[in-house]
Amino acid sequence: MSKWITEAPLDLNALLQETEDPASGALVIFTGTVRNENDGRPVQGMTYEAHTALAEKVLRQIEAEVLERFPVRRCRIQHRIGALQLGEPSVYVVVRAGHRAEAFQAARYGIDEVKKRAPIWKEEHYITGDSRYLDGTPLQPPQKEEYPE
Amino acid sequence: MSKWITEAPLDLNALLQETEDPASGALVIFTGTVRNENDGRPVQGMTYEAHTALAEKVLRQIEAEVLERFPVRRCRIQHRIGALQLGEPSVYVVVRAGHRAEAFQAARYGIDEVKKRAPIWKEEHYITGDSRYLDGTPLQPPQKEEYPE
Amino acid sequence: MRVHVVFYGRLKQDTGTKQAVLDFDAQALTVRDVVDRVVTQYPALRPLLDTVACTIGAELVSPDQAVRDGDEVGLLPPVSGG
Amino acid sequence: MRVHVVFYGRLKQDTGTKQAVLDFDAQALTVRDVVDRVVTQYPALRPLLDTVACTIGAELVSPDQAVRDGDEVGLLPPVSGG
Repeated sequence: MSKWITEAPLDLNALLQETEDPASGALVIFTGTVRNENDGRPVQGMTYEAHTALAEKVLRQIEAEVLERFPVRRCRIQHRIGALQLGEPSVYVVVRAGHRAEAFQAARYGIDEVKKRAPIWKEEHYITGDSRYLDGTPLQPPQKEEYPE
Repeated sequence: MSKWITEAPLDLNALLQETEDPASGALVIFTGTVRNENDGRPVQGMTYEAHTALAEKVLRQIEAEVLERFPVRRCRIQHRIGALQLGEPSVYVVVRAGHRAEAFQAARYGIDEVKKRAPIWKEEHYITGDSRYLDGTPLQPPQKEEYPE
Repeated sequence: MRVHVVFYGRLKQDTGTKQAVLDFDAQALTVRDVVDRVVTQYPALRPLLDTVACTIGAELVSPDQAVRDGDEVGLLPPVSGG
Repeated sequence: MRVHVVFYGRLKQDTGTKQAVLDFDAQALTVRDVVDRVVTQYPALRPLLDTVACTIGAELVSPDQAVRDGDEVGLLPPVSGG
């Protein structure tokens, strides 16, 4: 089980232990869970797929950014891949901070960036038996300057 | 163990089970935990005290308001009282919604209202052996119109 | 009439007690009357009164609220939960 | 030069495969050259190209990035995690 991308069911208690911090007074957790309908169509389950090597790097980057941009003390992000059933958590963003305002902001930033930047795809399976890859956000290629010749 | 105010350690997994909802795709959890310092003074622990009967009513009211004011599907709030050690959770606000924006807003509203309106008091115990009740927000007495003569 | 007064939070420190039992001769009594008596008995509370809220049972009440024999009146300082 | 191409997300459906192995005679190769060949082989990808990102190994790369013999080039459609 990787620290960022895993096929095993996500373990919130493990993430809470991992981020324990006696100097934090606020903890905000965001979780995405598989919904039973989307755009009016009854959903049976969801398959998540990742470009695992890049996804791990991106989630680590987002964790580091959260700690850099907000006055928070801990940030862990974990995303599950594979076949998920209704109600199962697909992603956790855990933030601990001295106080609540920054914990909320940082957790919101974390999940927003995951959705925009992590190379992960959802295939939605309907109770009618068919399935569909959900539309998403195009990844931005790196800026030319990052690769000087 | 009351659903809103309890002396027993808070049980997040129980709250998650209680709020399970296959139509929700987003879950936001806020937790307050006991910090090891405040205003620069090393803290050893915290005692929480409540006007239990009123506090239960207020937490239930806030849960109902959250469901009324935001397009969210589940809201549970639980506050612990008694002697808490460093790092222990004092309060949980759990919100489930279709999508994340409203889940974040609703959880933030919930904890803000708890801090303003729940008749609960913190006494901070310092490693130096002394203790202090923390300053807080005065409760508003009911408006006259609510008690017609 | 007998009224039970309960002190919460720092008011326990300010009064040195958790509760008090007060007896009144009056036929009619309001929360304000009870608070006046409490302050006479515990003058340390006087500077705090502006920020103290009152309950009867599980209800927040205004100073004009009638108090009945046997009621429990709570005095609640500013709250700091969370 | 031999390049391994991996399709992610809906691109697997659009191409009907998870990966392809492409051989090139050229001495120098860019990501753009690889993508051009992929589109020739899988014309269904052409209308999607504007929103497809490319990787070599664990790196997002620009179309000008050089590709070496044995590289694995990923084609990534818009992402929908969370």
